[in-house]
Amino acid sequence: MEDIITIVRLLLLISLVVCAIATAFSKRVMTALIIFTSYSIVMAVVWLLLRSPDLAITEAAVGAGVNGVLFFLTLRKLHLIDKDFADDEEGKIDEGVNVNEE
Amino acid sequence: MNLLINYEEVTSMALFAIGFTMLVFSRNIMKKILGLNIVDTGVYLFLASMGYIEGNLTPIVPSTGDVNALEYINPIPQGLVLTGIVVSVSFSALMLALTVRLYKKYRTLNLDKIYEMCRKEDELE
Amino acid sequence: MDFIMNLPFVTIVLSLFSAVICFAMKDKKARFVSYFLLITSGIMSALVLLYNLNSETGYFVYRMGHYDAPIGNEISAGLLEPAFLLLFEVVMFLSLAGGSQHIMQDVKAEKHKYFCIMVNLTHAALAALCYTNDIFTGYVFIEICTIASCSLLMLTKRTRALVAATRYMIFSLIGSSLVLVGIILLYSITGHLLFPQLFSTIQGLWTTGEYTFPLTIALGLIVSGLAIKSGMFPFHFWMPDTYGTATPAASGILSGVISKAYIFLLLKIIFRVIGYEVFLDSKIQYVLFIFGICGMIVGSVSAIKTNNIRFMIAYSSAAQIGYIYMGLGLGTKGAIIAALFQVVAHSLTKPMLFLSASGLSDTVGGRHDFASIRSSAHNNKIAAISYSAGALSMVGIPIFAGFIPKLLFSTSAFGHGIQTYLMLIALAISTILNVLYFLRTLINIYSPAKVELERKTITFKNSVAFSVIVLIMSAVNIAVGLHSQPIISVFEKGLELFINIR
Amino acid sequence: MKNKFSSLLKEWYEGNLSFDDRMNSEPEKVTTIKEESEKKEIRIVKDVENAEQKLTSKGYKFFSVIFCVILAVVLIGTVNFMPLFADNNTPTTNEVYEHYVGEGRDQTGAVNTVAGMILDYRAFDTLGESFVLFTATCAVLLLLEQSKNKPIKKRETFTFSNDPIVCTVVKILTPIIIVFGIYVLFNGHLSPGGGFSGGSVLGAGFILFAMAYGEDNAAKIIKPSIIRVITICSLSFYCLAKSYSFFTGNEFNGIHSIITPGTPGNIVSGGLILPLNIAVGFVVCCTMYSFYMIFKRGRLD
Repeated sequence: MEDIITIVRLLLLISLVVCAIATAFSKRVMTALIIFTSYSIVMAVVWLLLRSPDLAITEAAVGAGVNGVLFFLTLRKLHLIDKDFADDEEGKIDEGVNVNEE
Repeated sequence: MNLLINYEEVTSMALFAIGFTMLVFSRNIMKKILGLNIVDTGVYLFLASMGYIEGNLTPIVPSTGDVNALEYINPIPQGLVLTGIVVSVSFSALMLALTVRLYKKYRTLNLDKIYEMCRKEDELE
Repeated sequence: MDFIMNLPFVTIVLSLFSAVICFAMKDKKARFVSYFLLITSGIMSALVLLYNLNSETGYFVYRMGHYDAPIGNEISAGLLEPAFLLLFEVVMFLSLAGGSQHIMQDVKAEKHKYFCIMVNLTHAALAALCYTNDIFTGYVFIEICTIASCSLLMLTKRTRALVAATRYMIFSLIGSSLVLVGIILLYSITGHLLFPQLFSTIQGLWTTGEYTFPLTIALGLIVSGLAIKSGMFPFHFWMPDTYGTATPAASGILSGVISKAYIFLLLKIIFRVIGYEVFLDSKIQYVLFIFGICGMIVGSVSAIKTNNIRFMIAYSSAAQIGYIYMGLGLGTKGAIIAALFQVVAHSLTKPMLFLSASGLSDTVGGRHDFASIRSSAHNNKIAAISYSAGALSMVGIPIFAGFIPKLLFSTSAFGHGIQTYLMLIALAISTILNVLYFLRTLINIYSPAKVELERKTITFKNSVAFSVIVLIMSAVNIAVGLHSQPIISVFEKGLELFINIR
Repeated sequence: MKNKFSSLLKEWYEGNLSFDDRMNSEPEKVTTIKEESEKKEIRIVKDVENAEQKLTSKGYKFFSVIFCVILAVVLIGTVNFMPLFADNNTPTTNEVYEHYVGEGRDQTGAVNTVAGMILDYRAFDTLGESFVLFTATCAVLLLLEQSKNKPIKKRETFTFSNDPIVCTVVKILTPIIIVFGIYVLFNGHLSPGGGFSGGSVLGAGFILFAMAYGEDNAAKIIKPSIIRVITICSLSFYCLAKSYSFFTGNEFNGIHSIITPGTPGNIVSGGLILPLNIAVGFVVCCTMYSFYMIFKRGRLD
């Protein structure tokens, strides 16, 4: 039983690192976000295995829930959902939506 | 070799390194924010694994009778991490709000391009 | 008189509470609350300082909760803590009152309330950073300070300020994540979070040689994190953007108070957590020394290169912070007192320079480049006077506050082998460069105009608050320059307390 | 030579000398942009710039990988010298930990020692932490809040309420999540959870609710004025309660706290911990919900 838990823990930790590297190297914004959300869920499980249920609840609600929602809302607001990190629109300064100096 | 036993800490430090590199070297604001979150979770994983003691219980003691402290894991890192998680959310919310405003003006998420445009604006003034 | 021992905690909680109250209020009342808060907490810090000067130990610890040190949380006040908090409060009040007209112009009308909230929160964070006796509490309030100061910058109407805020935010985040990981390394090798227990454990570990490597790494991480946040040389790129685009009151607060608060926290950590001997043993001081000297030179050269008066003042900030780190890096008590005095002189002078530079550029319609600002002194005489005072103080002319730290630095430099020569040469070069670029602006603003511009004359009657505050600041500067001895003796006593009392 | 130097100096102090070469060339480009023939040139220049950018981005990647590896090696090297994982003899297993677990229940009245620690022994940190949330809310508000008179743009009013799958799942889940959040919040001193966890679960529940039923309907129930009032009241209560306990904690003030820990294990026990948990939970919940609302519509309602 102990061995199984150790193996599970190692697998979770490896998947954490893999998720982090995948977030760093993913081309699309949306992909990066989805990978990051799964990273948070894995983190919640890791915290459960570290006997910290408080952290698991908080991480599941905050890291995977609220944080992800905020990221998606931002992307949706900027109409960036299906865009790559690379192709930004070329430097046109859009005066119309400039909230600041209205 | 402590490294083979401390694999939790090794993972957390690797996460810290990856996240920190994203935070410092990525030119995209979104990736910077993701990097910030990874840094924070890496550090918290380090802290939480410091308090873990093999075979001990979650620090919720029975409501009556004597308590043997050595049967439970350390509650201090958990408390610190609990407060820390909420901070990282507020930071990422703030950075996202900044991103929205910047994108509305400059139409790009690339910080280099934004700085470049800013420099041009300064000269035109 | 024991009641005074409650005042540090009252200061912190009161400013947090007033931020909440401001959230429920209208603009005018919120502004009133901010001023009221700064004045009352200034009085409280002065009372704490007087109490400690007259008490036997000169030092007290206040429990935050019902339990003693390793179990509960505490705050402590010696001599340096209330003294620096008082300085910060005075500077904040002056720059807020002096820049009130600019705040009206630069910040959107419906967002004035948020400016007051952020000022209150910044003040709370500063008070907590000064008084804290717990390293994790320090981290939490660093975070509050970061968000609040960044918000002060974001409130400026121009979108340019948002870019500056993003840059500042990213640098601050890098800094605070380094500080966090350093704190956590310290916790995991000592098992304590409070300063006295951390200190004794670290001394024990250092003498037995256990965990030396993690300890050095943790110290390095904390020092580099706080150095990034306060703008030490290789990380000073956010400075011109940040200070140059914010509204003058905000740039005064950012440059004069917030970066200094991080430096003060660093000093506190060095003396009360790491320990003076361990710090000197760990050789990190040499890194600080080298980077401090580089910062002095590079900051001045960048200031010479730029054509914008506010960017020039901001770059000169980078140079002045180099002086402070050079003092910390030399590591002798005399040099550290010089660095402390440099903190005082700089935070009194920089807000004044920012305010008066904006007063000068108001006469030509808010332009900041040298070609247009030429001859603006004739249209705003008061701003020109205070700008001259500030510039002379930065250069280091006697009777101004900026002279004293340079004197102290050069007297403390002797007797350290190669460091003496490095320090003296750096001081000489940096002073010459300072003279170059400040004299240039002084000559520029007084010489006759070349470009035809629409000019506006600003007299005393046009801008009473601005003129009065700017004159008060010049007077304070000269007063500190003339009566430096009491301040130095307080610093000496406070430093002794920092080293000796646990 | 001398003349040249002095004229250079004069240029400099009048502020006409620029040290950045690119700065000088920039305005010319803007003026000639209309002419057809020069457009090509600009395009070529742009291509060169793009190539440079690609090179710098490759450089960035290279540097970042090297930096990452060095940082990781140094930090993992640090781990090599750290105490052992899961060992019961680490430096953190000291008298503080023993006190928190061993005496915590009798001193604070909280069975969950984490709650007792963050809300009683180290309450000052938690006070700061909830103010971090408040500061962040204010900062997001000042960045994204739009004036009330302005109508919400149509393209920003997307909802999920047309999607049957999302809607049905959320309608089933929301009450469960909210009840769970309330349970976690109110049992913070008895079971895992507490203010931060319960508050964030509650906040997530409300966000789901707003998503499924549309923000207009959600705003009718959770009014912005209510959010403001709850935030202000909770934070003020937190400040006042903690001021009381800090003030009475020092003997020289001569006042002793009248708050008793109560019977550990009861729902009403733990002195100030239950009300503080509720206050923190409300603050966290309001913050999460208002983050969502501000990001979605630019205001709290």
